Amino acid sequence: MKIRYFAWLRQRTGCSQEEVDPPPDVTTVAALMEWVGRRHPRFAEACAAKGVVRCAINQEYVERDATVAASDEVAFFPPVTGG
Amino acid sequence: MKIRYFAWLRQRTGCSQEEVDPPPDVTTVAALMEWVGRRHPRFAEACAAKGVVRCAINQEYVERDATVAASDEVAFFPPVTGG
Amino acid sequence: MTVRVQEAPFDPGAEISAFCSGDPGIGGVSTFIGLVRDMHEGARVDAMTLEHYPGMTERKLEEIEAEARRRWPLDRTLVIHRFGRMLPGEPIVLVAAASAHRGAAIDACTFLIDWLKTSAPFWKHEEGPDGGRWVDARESDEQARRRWL
Amino acid sequence: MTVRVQEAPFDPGAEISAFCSGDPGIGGVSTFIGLVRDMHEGARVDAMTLEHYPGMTERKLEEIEAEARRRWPLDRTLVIHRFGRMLPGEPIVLVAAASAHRGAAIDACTFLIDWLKTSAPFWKHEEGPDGGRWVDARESDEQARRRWL
Repeated sequence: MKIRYFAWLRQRTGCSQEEVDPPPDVTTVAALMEWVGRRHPRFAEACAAKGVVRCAINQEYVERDATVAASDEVAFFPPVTGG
Repeated sequence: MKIRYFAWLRQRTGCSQEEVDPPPDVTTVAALMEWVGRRHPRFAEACAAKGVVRCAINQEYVERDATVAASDEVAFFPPVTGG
Repeated sequence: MTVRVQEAPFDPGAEISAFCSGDPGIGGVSTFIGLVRDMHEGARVDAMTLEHYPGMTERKLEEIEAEARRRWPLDRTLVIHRFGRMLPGEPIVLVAAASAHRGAAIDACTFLIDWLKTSAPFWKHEEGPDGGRWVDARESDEQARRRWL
Repeated sequence: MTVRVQEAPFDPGAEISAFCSGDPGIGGVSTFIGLVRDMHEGARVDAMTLEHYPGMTERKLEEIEAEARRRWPLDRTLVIHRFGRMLPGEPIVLVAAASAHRGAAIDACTFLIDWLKTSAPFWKHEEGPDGGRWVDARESDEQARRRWL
């Protein structure tokens, strides 16, 4: 599974993307966020603040209950501020 | 008094502006329109149709009951269609 | 704050580039450009002539612009309106509003064109295959104006 | 229907002049230009860097544009959005919508920028006298988006 991090979340994980292989019980975005939080404690801090971490799977916005698969590109980022 | 006509009202009076000297009892826009209608019968026709003839005195929109004076520049025109 | 009423064509892009430049306090610029269409109510339009009331036109446009600046915090405003004869595709009017934030710029620009349409003394005369005709005022323009009352 | 996501600067006026030209069926063109401001919430801004999500950005902008074209009868639409580092006064984004009538052009343009602000994956990082900081999302942008739901 490929995970990408953007903006200040990228600064918290220290990497813009990584290839990971989470255990089989990590099947949802919520579970993946917990698992990633164990790898990157400062990511876990951000997740503790409500509404701050957004997720996309294969470049589509998803909620916490969305299913993740090994072949997915998952992205975590703060609320967007373009325009 | 100077009267100016615009757009198809100008075509009905046959002139774009004229200097006139209406009698002293012509003190309102409504009275002036009647008086002008006697000079220009096709102007009177237009006035018979409701809401079609607009008036400005000294370049400000006015209603039928506004007062006209000999020194005024009065203009008659259809609803505006710019932009 | 600029109002120009002119017979000469203008280049909307060149005007807008100049309008956007030179003030780094501006965060948003909203513009509207009105152009001569080649069709109107199903009939071909070969040319359009805009008659106006010189003097009153400038006065009304300046009033409209002043009203926009009373209502919104604007850094700049611009109104350019042509008169005379023009061909399909040519710009007739450009309105623009600049502000620190986009909401004010967008609302002011919409206000400027809605208000201008119903109070600036211009009259459109179209030439087509069946000769010339004066364009009628549209009720939808009055409705657009009333949104701002 | 055009979406461009690019690092290079662009000239909004040149883009708009081209956008207005060549289709005499267009009666109204509405545009919005967003620019880098030299102040933000009272603090000086020396430069801004826009990070984006390559691929998803283009996809989202194309969805936004397609949605605008579903909602309004548009002849043309244009979205140009920069990424990378830029200085105060530089254009960040241009959206434009062209239609036979002004109401559709204005509403579509406002929709495009409101929707883009809340769904295109861009993140602003500002440099100022106290170093760098990430710009927070604004509740007013969410409110602007909800007008169109």
